Amino acid sequence: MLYLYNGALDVPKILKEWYEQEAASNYGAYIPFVGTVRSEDGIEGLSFDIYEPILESWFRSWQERAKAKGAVIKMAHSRGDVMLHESSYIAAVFSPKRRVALEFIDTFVEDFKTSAPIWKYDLKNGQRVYALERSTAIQGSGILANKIL
Amino acid sequence: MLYLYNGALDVPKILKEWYEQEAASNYGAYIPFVGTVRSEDGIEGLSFDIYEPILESWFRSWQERAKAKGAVIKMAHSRGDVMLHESSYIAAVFSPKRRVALEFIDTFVEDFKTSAPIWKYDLKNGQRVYALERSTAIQGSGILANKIL
Amino acid sequence: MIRVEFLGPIQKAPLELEITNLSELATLLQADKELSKWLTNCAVAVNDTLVSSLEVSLKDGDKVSLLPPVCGG
Amino acid sequence: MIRVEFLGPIQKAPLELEITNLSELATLLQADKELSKWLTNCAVAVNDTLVSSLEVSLKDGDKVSLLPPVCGG
Repeated sequence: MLYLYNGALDVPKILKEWYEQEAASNYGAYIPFVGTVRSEDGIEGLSFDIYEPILESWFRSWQERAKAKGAVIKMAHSRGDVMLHESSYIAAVFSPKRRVALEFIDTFVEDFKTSAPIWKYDLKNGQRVYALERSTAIQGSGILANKIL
Repeated sequence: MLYLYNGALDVPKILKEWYEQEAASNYGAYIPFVGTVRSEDGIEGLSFDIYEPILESWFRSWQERAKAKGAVIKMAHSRGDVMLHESSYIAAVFSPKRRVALEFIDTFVEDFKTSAPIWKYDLKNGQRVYALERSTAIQGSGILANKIL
Repeated sequence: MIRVEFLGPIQKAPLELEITNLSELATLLQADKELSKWLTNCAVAVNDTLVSSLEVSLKDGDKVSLLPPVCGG
Repeated sequence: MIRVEFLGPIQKAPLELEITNLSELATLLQADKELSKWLTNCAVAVNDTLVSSLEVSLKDGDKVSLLPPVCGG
């Protein structure tokens, strides 16, 4: 239930597939979150690097958290270039009742932003520029800068 | 941006249409909420009555709240019968940034549940039974029961 | 003439009444045994706008709607 | 031999080092002028599991990864 694609996501197709996958699972609420590349600061698009082994273990831990609440989580993300007004990210929660789904999608998306090992680059003037100022250091970062006694 | 349908919603089609409607609007976040009929207490489905004039004015007030935050809200709902595992409700928020969208979909859906003039009936043994115990009195209810001096 | 409509699950035909305010309507409806169970949990709209008190006067052609507890979704 | 990988935007080829713990790695990397700017905001994983302190011993074949600040979505 973690899907990685090269380039932009086919959002209608993915939303349809996920809806149909769970059509008979008796979930009352389905909440997708779709992230789309915005025109900002003259960028032509974004580009993404993903470190899959840690993304997969991070996602597995969220699947377990979802399961403990009777819910299911799915996620799709792009590798490489995604141009303006194309989409690079979908996360979705299914749960029996709405409160769990509404709270879960929020905490999932926020943790995704600060923990998932994905690096974003602006595509600008033909260059691929790391978006450092919009990035977040993973919790626990900096230990290699400790003074060694 | 309020769509009422007779019977179940075609969820993939609606999610696709809304996504495409805003494809060039430069929103970074799109969050639909999809409500699906669950098998519970032996029901065969649900049925809905809608009072459209007040639903429309309630929805317009939410469109204005969305606009004030730079967001857009869309909603679809079924009239009449919707059977098990079919969907009766979709609400969706588009906004430039994710926080507004995550918070807006939550407050919108909760207000919808307690304010939108829609009545739900269980379809059970061929009967249409008002779901009183799952319903919420609209804020300000009860004034006609006041003692008149 | 004021038209009074009962929405959703309230199984009652509309009324046409000669009244001038909501207090008069309350008095009339409270006398209706079948309706009185609905009054404590119904919201009231005048010409499709919800009102929060009985201090509302009515004029010829106005519409009053009773909205029982809701559950969309 | 320990393999050290630099992920995402850190433009540096992997290293193969004879070290036995993360403190030794810290000492080595702090001496690298080009890398030192990354160290304060990089997370560290050993065999693809994030670690939160330098009190980690390493054995032959282990992989250490440096993860700079992230921004998915």
